[in-house]
Amino acid sequence: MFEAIAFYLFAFLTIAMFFITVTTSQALYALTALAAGMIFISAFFFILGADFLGAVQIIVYTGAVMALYAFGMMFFDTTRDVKEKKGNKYIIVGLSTLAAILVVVIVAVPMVSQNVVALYPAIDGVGNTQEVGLVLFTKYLVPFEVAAIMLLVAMIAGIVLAGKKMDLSITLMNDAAIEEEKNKKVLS
Amino acid sequence: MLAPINISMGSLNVMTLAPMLIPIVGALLILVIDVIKGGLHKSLYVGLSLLFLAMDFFSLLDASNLFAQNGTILGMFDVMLIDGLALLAQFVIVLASMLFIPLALTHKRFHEFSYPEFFALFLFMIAGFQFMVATDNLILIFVGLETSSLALYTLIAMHNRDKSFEAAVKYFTMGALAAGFFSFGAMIFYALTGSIEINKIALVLASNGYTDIGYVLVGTAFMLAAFAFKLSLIPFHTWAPDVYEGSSAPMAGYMSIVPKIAAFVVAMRFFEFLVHSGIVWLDIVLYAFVIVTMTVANMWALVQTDVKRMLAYSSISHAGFVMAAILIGTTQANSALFLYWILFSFTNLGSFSMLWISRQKSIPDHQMSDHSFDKFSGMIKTAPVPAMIMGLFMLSLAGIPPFALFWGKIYLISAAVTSGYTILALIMALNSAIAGYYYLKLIVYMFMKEPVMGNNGQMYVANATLALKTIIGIAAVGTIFAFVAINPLLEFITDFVYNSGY
Amino acid sequence: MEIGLTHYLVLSTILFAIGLVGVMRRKNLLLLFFATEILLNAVNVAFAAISHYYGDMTGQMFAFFVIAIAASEVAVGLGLLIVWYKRHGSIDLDALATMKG
Amino acid sequence: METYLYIALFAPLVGSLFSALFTATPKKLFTGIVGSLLIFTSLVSSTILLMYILKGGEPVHVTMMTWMATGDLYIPFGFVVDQISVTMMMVVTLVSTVVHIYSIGYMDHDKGFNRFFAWLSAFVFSMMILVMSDNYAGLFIGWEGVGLCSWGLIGFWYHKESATWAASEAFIMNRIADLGMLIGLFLVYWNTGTLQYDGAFAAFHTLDISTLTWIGIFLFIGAMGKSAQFPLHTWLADAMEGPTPVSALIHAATMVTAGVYLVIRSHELYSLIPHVGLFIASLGAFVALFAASMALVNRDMKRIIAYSTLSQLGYMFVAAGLGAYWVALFHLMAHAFFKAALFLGAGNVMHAMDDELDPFKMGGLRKKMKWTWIMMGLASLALSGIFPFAGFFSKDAILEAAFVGNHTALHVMEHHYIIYAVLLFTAGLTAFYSFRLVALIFHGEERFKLFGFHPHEAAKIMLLAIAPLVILAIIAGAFQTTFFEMVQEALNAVEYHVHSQIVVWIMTIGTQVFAISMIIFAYVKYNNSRVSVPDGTSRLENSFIYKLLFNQYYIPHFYAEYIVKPYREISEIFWTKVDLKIVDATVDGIAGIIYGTGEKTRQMQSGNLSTMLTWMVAGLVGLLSLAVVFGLTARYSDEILLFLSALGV
Amino acid sequence: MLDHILSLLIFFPALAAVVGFMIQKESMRAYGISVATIEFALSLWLWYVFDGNVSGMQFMENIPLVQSFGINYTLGVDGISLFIIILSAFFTLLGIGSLTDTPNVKYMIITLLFLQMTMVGVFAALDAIVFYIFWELSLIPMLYIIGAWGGPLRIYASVKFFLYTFTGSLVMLVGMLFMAYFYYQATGVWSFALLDWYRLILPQSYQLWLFAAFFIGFAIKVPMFPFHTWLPYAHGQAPTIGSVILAAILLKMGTYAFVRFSLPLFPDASAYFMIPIAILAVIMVIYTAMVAYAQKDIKQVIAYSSISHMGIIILGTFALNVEGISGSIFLMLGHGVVAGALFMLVGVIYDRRHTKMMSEFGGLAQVMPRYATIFGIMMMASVGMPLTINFVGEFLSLLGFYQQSHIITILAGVGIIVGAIYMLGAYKKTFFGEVTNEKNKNLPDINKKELFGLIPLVIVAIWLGVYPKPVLGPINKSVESIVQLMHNKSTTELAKKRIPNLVKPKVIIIKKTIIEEVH
Repeated sequence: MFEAIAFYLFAFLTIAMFFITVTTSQALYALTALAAGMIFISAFFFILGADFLGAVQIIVYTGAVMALYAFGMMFFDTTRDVKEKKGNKYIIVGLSTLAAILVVVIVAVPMVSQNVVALYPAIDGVGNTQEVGLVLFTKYLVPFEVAAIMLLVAMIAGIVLAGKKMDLSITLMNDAAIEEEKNKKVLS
Repeated sequence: MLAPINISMGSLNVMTLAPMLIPIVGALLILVIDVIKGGLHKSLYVGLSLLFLAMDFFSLLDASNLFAQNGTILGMFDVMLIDGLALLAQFVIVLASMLFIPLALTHKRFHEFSYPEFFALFLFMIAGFQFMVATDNLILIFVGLETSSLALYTLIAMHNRDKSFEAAVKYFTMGALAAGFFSFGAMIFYALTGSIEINKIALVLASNGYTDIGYVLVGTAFMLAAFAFKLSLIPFHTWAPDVYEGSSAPMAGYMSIVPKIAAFVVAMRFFEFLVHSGIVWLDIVLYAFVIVTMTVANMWALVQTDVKRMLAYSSISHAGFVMAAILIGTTQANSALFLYWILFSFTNLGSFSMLWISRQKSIPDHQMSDHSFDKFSGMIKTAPVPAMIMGLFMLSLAGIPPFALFWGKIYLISAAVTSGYTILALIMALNSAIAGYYYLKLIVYMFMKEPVMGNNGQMYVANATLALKTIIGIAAVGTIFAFVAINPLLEFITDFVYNSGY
Repeated sequence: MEIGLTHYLVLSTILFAIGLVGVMRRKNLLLLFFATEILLNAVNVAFAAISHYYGDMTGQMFAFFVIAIAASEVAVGLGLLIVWYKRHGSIDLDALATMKG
Repeated sequence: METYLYIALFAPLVGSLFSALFTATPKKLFTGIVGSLLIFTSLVSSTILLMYILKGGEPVHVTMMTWMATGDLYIPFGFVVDQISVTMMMVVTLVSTVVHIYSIGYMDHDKGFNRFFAWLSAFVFSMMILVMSDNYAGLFIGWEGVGLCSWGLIGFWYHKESATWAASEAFIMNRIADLGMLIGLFLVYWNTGTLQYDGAFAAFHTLDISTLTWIGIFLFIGAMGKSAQFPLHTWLADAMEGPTPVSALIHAATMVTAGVYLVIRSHELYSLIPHVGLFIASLGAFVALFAASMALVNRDMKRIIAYSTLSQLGYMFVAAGLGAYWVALFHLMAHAFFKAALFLGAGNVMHAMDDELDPFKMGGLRKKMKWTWIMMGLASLALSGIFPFAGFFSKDAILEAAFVGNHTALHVMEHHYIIYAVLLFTAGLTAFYSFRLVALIFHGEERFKLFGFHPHEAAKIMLLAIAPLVILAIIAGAFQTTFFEMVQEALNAVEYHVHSQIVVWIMTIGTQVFAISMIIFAYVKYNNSRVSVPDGTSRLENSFIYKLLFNQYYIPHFYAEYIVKPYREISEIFWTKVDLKIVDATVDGIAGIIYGTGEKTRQMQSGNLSTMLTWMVAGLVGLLSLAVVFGLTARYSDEILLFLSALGV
Repeated sequence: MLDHILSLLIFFPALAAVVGFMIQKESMRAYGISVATIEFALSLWLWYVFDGNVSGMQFMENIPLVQSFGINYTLGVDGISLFIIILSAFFTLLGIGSLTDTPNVKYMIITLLFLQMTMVGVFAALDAIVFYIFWELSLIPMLYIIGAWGGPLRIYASVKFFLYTFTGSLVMLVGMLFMAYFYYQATGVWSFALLDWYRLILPQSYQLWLFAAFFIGFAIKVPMFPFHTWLPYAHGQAPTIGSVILAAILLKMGTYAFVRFSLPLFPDASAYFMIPIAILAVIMVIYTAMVAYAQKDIKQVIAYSSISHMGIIILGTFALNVEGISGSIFLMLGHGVVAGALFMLVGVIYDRRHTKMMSEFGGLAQVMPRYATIFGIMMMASVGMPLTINFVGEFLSLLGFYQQSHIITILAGVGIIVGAIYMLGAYKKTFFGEVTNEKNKNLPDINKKELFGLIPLVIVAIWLGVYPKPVLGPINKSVESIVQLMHNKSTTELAKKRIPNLVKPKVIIIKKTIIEEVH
């Protein structure tokens, strides 16, 4: 019973928050609603016993991602009202409703097949974090490492793109201009 | 409490990681070199990248020897999967990359190549692709895909002009949406089967006889959407022309080959068992994808005014053409896919390289865009050899025998014929005719029109250096003399594909 | 009332649909990125639920990697936005239409 | 004898090629002389062959080489000199020699002197092939060859629009008939397996009547074209645009008789199908009358003679059609002599009158051109069939044949009184128009003075050249018996015996009286001072009949209006409407649709990111909808089937 | 050397073309002539060593190309292809020799040499894919020739030419792939070798579809009505040399392919489609002749006349008997010589006046008598005058088809009438009459360079008209074997009836028995 109440409560809250995120014309509201929605989602994780995931969700999203976005918003000066797409709103709403309904139609039908075997069963009496660690560093070691590389790539990308390196475009400059800049030691 | 886990290194088959690790190491090395001493010339990085790719290539050779002897190799807790498809795809990826990277050594200077990060990201991207094809675990596929995509977005943006940013943003945004599709699709299949490994999914689905067909279809729909984005199938293709136009020519050529072969391999792994499970819906949908993509992309290519954009649409059309192999799903078709793509990579990289060596920094008034058709008018009079090479690539793309792509085409059409897809075969053939028109358009401009006043032909080779010329030479030779290589190539590919069970 | 897997799947779907709405209607690139985050989060809910009901850790792993991917995307996406913003002083995507046809 | 055969055949070719070498150079007298000499050589050889045959020698048959051989088909260049061909060879070479020599004088001042002899000799060569070939294919070579030369010679003065037009008309009309002939050849081949005369003739006896009828009809269509039978006759009159020697040789003596020759040559065929023969005879009789009627009022000297040729060809066909092949051949020969003489005489007149053709503008020329007058008079008498000239013997035989009627092969005796009557009437008309012409030209007032002409007698060489023809026209009748004996065997010839001797006398004398009275009538009407150049005002000229005849029954008009013009218009429509607007437009249309679709739908690529994302979502939704439809169908397939079966599907 | 003479014939010009890039511009013509002469001499030598009494393939070469897919580089000639190969060498030589003041003559000659490679390749290929390769490759040089040296509409014309034929041949390619697949099904081995395919007997329903697929490819090339509209444009815009080669050789590829592929591979379908195709052929003959008559441009007249003549060739081919097929092959040669010569002749006045409108001319016979003579000879050859080359072919073609259908042959025979109409009409407009146009008064007569190209053609046109045996003999041998093969392979009643069995006794005897029965 408690579970049901919690589910519906958080479901309502998440949907509401995300709805605000995509509909509000105030960027700040959107950001705040998104952050709130993320936290509510972590609540589901806790309900579902995925404690580690819940923690990661809060740390990564609200801690890192939202901070980045907030930083970005300051940079972009998005406090003013956001213009929205005119005209074909019906297409958008129609398409998404249709998509939702279609999926729900099928998803709401209970799955018939019951022979799902857990490949990596949760072990009784072991904390979620430990379980995660166990699977993550055996089976998913390679993906984990690749994810690390992915983050490295993202970091380099972020630095390259947002840093000074992109301020002058060698692509657009002719040879003389490049030489000039080179002498100023701006370019490598 | 958890019992300690004992894992023997031998059972891990760490060697399966070697082909991916090599470029990663290379990338890290480049980063380190840059940290130690900045401002080094790009040729150093080109050289290093080439060397690492060569090593990668040799490790692949090694792996393929193993495969030829022992069959499919699993490694790293069965996450890594080195089978024929993985090897073939990696060969294509690495070879195309080796052909691509010397194109950085242009005569004029361009932004991206001036920074070592470019080469590091490039190598990371290759590793990402390699991971993507060398596994049947959806997580690793996803992570590999994102690694390479994120790197690719950056590489595109690093060309550093408005259009390239626009391209990168578009690609990025749509990629994020596609990532959502992918994860949703994976979720459905996970919900259905409790597994995220393709072969296990296939096993479970087969064992319960596809009872939850609705779920399967929804999951397939999402997966299809995700791959259709990557493979630029209509209507998920909209990024392709803009991104090709926005990025530098060699990057566009590269994008038309490498990400797609990776996606094709994954699609092959994912859809093949579904195709064979007799889901009529999938047949219909794939059929529609193939025909619409081929035909409509061709129609759009007809009306382009810029060569690069035309080539972008033509690449879409080629992807649709090759998608037929997934639909047909026989060994012959799958072999044809690889054959086609290998031949396509030579030709397409060649043609994009030809655009690259004629790239100007400032566009004269009469020219509407970077590579508008009129730029090439009368090229035969002012720069005969480049014109002929360009013409050669166009003919090959159009499927004129005996140039490279013709062989891929007939083998693929033959696969359609063999499997009873008569109408498909005809449509594929007729599409080549439509395609003939726009390839011909460039030839018409180059060979049959008068050159623009004051054009001495220097423009067409302004960017050329020995390295670029070599690459173009290799591509041209590969295009012309493809018929010599078809037989060994075909035997090799068929062997690999067949032994991987596809 | 028992909350089953289906409830979570439906919730996930609804959230996903909200994300799709956002993706389609947002003109501001930053807010558009928000919508893509919603998409991924929606999936994560479902993964965690399936993982829970099947007693299988794989779902959580997937969700974990999805979070990682989302984070990386933010980094690259913001990087791109910054470059664009530096040039154009706007992150309205209507400005991103120089190439067409 | 083979040597003589080859000499007779190839001497003209050599002459032609020799002259052809100088076509682009100014006039060289020696081309004419060499050409004439070579033709004369041919004549001599032919004469030797004739003597040989007359002496009862076996026909000379040679096969020079293979022409076409494929499958079962074998066509050699084979030549045969037998009674029939040697007669034709004699006619051809003799008239040719005369015309060649005459032409040296006639074409004296012409720029195209050398070219003329090249064409003329080429014609003789073609004609020789035609008559000497031992198979239908060879005959066809000559057949087309003479057509070609006729084209070249009618259009000899190519700067004249009328001449070139007439040349094309002649060629095309002949082509129409040639198609019939070609089909005839195909029929012969596929039914007999050969095109050789002897083989085919032997096989004809095994064929059924309907096949033979078709063969006979198609071959005769060929003959109709060459011999200008109705309705393909219009070209002959127009062909008079050519130089007069050409008219004499080709359009009077030789080429036009090729059709008759074909029927005679195929007598083994036609004797098997008398009903076709009867048709040929009827057509011949019709043409005889028809052409003669047009000659009555015409005001063009050459055309009058041309119509008379046409008329005489009709006579020949009557004979040939009724199975009197030897008579036809004999008349052919006789006609060649007097008609050529007549034409050459007309040539003299034209020479004298600066190419004036209207006899009404002449008159009284007998003083200036005595010899020409005599010769033309004699030839006209021969043409009119007055005893004892050649025409009497040959024409009389035809009349008798028509009267008696005979088909040797089937031993059927039929009397064709209608044909006889028509021919008899025509004989009278012939006499009238012949002497109308003579009277208008040579007698009466010297009207030419009004038009400022200064006529003079023709050159000696021309007169001398005509002389042999005139002599032959006079005496040829004497050879009737010899001729009959020669061809008797080859043509299954029989003499025609009217049972009652009295009837014979009545017929002969009656005919003579009729002809002579017509001559006198002609003189009465035209040998007086009242004759003047018609100006279209007289009552006669405005009568319906006169107009009808003068306009050649409006047939050329009909052809121009209802065949030539529609053909041109339809061609135009085919090109501008069908080819460009339908066939080509369809092709371009398909390309246009593809291109247009691309042009229209490219707006999908608006470049706007929102739209692009929407497209992706739309794609997904599309896939999902399909999936749902399909999924539901699959899930509830049992129920749906039940439902459908309940509906009775 | 004899073992590889065909490869030599194919690749010698290509090699020479590549070398040609190094040759200096002024020397290029001499170089081109020498190469073409060598090639022509080689082809004549091929004729010399060719054994006319053998009906099968000679000088076969076989190198595996894609073994696992059954593609082999197989070459060979028989009586059918031998002479077309010689003709193509001949025309290349004449074409290069008579090139007048062409701009960029170097590229023109190089292109021509490449074109020659493809032409010889098409006729020598005995493997479907190799055939296809050369077939498609031949489009490219022609595209370039039309597109680069053509008239004002040259780009439209060349692209139309290319795309049209390309589309058709792609359908044909699908047909080939099906054929290979059926062979694979029957034998378990992939093969594209024609001689292997000859042994395959297909059910009629398959044959019909495959025939249709091949037909589209060939019919567009021929070009048959209603696929012909590219041709007038191509000819109208092409430079003289392009038209010459196009008419003389390239069009023959289509008809040759009918004989080489359609007939022996699908005898039942050939018999089945005989009448519809013959009707198309009749339409080609009459309709295009009428269209030709309506033309104002003398080159268009000849272009349409080509279509008309191709109609007769098609008719002969589908007579399905020895006479018809031999005739059609001979007519291919004949039409090649004659149409080639006529296009060259048109080129002569075009060079002088830069117009091809007949209204601009008139009376040329006075100004240019030699030219008028040669034109006249060729015109007469074109209308099928006996003792010229065309007559032999037309006669045999029509003769052959007469066995199959009387009415259609008669209709097709109308071609000799309408052919004469437009030809004489054009000749009259151009050469006869007074010289009305001031510009024509002082036109120089034909010069030596032009005579170099034309005189040999005149000689050939007459020589083969008078004495076709040296050519007709070998053709006949090979055709007989094809007809016999078709008869043996055919399965349906209809085909057995329409395709004669050469071993059986002659027709005449059957006729006799009928007569005897009647009596």
